Amino acid sequence: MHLPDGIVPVEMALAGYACSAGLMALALHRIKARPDPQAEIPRVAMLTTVFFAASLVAVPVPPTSVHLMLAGLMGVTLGWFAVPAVLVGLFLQAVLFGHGGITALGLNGVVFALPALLAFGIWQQIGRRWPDLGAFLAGSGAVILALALFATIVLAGLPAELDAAAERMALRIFVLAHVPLALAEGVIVLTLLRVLRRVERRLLYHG
Amino acid sequence: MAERGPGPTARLVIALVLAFGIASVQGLAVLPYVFVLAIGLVLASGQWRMVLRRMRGPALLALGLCVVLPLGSGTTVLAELGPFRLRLEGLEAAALIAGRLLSIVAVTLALLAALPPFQLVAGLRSLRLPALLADLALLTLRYLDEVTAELRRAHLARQIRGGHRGWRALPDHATLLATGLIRAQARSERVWAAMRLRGYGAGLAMPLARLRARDWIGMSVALIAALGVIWLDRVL
Amino acid sequence: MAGPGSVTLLELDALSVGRPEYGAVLSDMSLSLAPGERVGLVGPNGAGKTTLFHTIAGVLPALRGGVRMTGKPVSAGQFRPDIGLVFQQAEDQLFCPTVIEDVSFGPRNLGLPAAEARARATRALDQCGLSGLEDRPVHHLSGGEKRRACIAGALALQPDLLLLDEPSAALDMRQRRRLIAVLAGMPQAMLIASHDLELVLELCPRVVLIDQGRIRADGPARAVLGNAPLMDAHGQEVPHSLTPHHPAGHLHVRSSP
Amino acid sequence: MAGPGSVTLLELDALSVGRPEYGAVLSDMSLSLAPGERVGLVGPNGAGKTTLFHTIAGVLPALRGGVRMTGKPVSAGQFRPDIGLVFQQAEDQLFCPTVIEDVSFGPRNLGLPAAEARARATRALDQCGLSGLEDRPVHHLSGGEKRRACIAGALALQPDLLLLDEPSAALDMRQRRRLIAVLAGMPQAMLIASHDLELVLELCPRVVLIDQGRIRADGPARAVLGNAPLMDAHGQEVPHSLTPHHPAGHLHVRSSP
Ligand SMILES: Nc1ncnc2c1ncn2[C@@H]1O[C@H](COP(=O)(O)OP(=O)(O)OP(=O)(O)O)[C@@H](O)[C@H]1O
Ligand SMILES: Nc1ncnc2c1ncn2[C@@H]1O[C@H](COP(=O)(O)OP(=O)(O)OP(=O)(O)O)[C@@H](O)[C@H]1O
Ligand SMILES: [Mg+2]
Ligand SMILES: [Mg+2]
Repeated sequence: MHLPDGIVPVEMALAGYACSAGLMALALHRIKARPDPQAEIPRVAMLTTVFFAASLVAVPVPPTSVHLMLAGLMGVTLGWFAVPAVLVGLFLQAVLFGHGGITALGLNGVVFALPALLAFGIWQQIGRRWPDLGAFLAGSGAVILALALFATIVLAGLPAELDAAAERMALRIFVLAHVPLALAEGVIVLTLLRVLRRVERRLLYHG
Repeated sequence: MAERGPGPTARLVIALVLAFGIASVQGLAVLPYVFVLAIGLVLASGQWRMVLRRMRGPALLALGLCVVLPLGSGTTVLAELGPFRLRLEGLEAAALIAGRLLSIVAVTLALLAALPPFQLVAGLRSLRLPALLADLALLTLRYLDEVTAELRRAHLARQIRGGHRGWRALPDHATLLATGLIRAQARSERVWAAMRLRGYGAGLAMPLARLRARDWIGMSVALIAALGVIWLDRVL
Repeated sequence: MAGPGSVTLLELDALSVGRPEYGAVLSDMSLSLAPGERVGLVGPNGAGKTTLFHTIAGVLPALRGGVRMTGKPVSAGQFRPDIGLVFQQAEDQLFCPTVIEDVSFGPRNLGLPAAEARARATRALDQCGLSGLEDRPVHHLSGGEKRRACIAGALALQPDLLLLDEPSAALDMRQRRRLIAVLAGMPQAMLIASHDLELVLELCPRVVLIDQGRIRADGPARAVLGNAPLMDAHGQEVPHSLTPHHPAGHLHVRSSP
Repeated sequence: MAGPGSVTLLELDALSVGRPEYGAVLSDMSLSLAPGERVGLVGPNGAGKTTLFHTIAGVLPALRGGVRMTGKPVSAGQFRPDIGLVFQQAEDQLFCPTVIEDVSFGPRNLGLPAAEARARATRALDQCGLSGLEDRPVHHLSGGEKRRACIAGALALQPDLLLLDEPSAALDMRQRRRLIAVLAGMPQAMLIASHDLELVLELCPRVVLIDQGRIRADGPARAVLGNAPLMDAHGQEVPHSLTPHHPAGHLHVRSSP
């Protein structure tokens, strides 16, 4: 679910870059406040490789198989580091696999980083008291927010003379087609965090 | 590999400038000039086979747009084929979007695909990108293959012992991902020790050579070309 | 081919295997194994030992030729509980959070009731000397314990054939010795790939030497491993316990405490 | 302590080290090393070899006692270019994209100009027999080449002391032999932790045996490694080249082809 090059007008692409840069500056500010930010670089990089590799594996979600987005999981395990991790991941995906493109990088950054931060927030607020609920909401909430952002950007970006009704119809189908993905990611995050809480709590970001 | 033409930093700048120049095209009239520019770059890169191969995905997407948009939107009906109506506005929009998409992808691939990704990241670093981002990208690239292979072997191990198929495999996937994360965490501790022991401070990337004359020439030409495309788009 | 008198468990029949990026990695391998037989598989890095194991276990497809277990062909992608593969990298094989979950994963997938799956897992852990570590998170095991947990995971399926890929890597001597004792006490047929020739010599009466995807020798362990020109031609060394003693060896030792 | 006559390079002084989750992992270790001396460090899994190396290199802090290099204390967290640590896992140590970048990483961080950093790296690669592989991506190296690249990375800092943790793990025989030749030709002092006792025997005139975080023996290699009761008490085995030959050993071989 990457926005490709050339779909949206150039002003939106530039605005996307500005928003991503803003998010990045905020995240870097929060990261600098941590005790030893440099020491966390390898940790963030290694976890990012796992997310990256896992998103390349197709997971069965009947009736088809899909590629996971994992933005929610990145938020829960990386906290504010999810923003640089998402941007690095998107850049590499654009360069290595041609998913997304370089003009759309900023917009894609917003589509993935905001949901990651949302998941982080949900996990911090709800996950403390009801971990399973928090995990499920973080996983599927991130997918839903990403879908919403994606749909909004495409709607706003397509040429105005197009038939609005048909456009909305197409987007509705697109969103409905992704409901199983949202559920699947919720289940994945829930199961995964149960495992981590049981055997390796250090992986859950607190801060 | 980057000995021919501009270095990685300049290539990144050129790609960004041209891509945004093309992205700002609003009319169909300038598209032929854009195509000439893109095809010229692809031929000059000497990598046209690889560029074509990697363009298959975007080409499919463009084809999809060209089928869906003319049928689904617009008011001026051009032709009727049974229940389908081909419409002018949709056709124009599709041609514009597909044209921009394909030319931007062709230009970026022609400029960047032949460079090793590590050099690209080093190039980003010399564009004053925060060191944290560049180091993150370098380490991620460095370990991506190994982690992918590990994950693949773990999937094999699951399969050999009769792991479920279909939706019942979801929890297993989550477990595999969890083990992957745990191993990544342990590994990151060792990598950090290794980095610190050899005096990590100024970043991982080797400093790139300073910009040379051909880098400056390339960037200037790209800027002029991009502005030219925008100007032509206005006047045509 | 297996007559009533000479039962064959595993049979490779002019097997060739390729990897997409390269050409053939294994060519024209023929081999047969009797039930309960232990065979060592030796050869340099990249000879194709791991590839062969993956093909036998049905993970990789054969290009030509085939694999038969007790006369029936093994095809890729099938779940074969009668073949237990122990991976070269123990970490990759232990994908469940705790030891007992990992070892009972196979039996659970056989459709056994939970209690019986657990009983089988407990028995396998006991066989491998891991009783008491059932609920330990997998990543808190030592290297040797991980290796034994992998073997237990394969044993819990009660296979007729065990494929062991570098079982002694990263073990210390005590653990290695314990592993040898454990393996020596098992009734299953085994194929053991290893660079640890002393281990092969202790466990396997028969050795197969492969190099560049072909079988170069197949015979009694001492004859193959002790054949210096043959071993040397394929980048191996005759194990110490089979060499005439070093010039400074034994005599020197006997004089030291 | 080091008088002018008896120069000491490294000195451990009643060193104790703990891990947060466990208690003390090393207790009361005293040891000294002369410049250029090669010492083998043997002991079972979990004895504390890796922990000791990490403490010497200043990655882990000491609980009590201390580490001194040429008389000056080493404290945790400091960058010590005079100590080169080669990790047990080669992959984790090679974190840069290409071989030359990785090997020159240390010199660059010493603040040397780029050309000199590169020259040092080239020299170190040459010493390790890796000339020609400068621009190879690190993940395209074989296991043995990775290990040697790690050593080159440590050598490029021109350390006085090399700490090698399991240098021969996962190597096949040809690569292992090549590694031994490379190490034997180096002038630096070395501490070599290994389960491969034959390698220790070939490289180190002196051996230290540790178990459960304490030094159990320290002396000439043949005396320590050949002492069967001592080795047995600490879960080790006398290496084959030091044992009186097996009952079925040589004679059998000489009769085979
Ligand atoms: N996943 C893979 N994809 C492509 N080629 C592979 C893969 N794994 C191994 N190969 C190639 O197949 C050949 C045989 O490799 P294999 O792993 O079977 O050797 P091996 O005998 O197990 O070596 P080692 O002793 O190092 O474990 C090698 O040339 C290797 O390069
Ligand atoms: N990261 C860690 N956190 C906590 N304890 C650890 C850690 N690493 C090792 N230990 C513990 O410290 C002790 C010594 O381990 P160490 O890794 O130093 O042994 P070793 O002699 O290097 O063993 P091996 O031969 O397996 O490499 C062990 O009991 C181990 O459980
Ligand atoms: Mg192998
Ligand atoms: Mg160790």
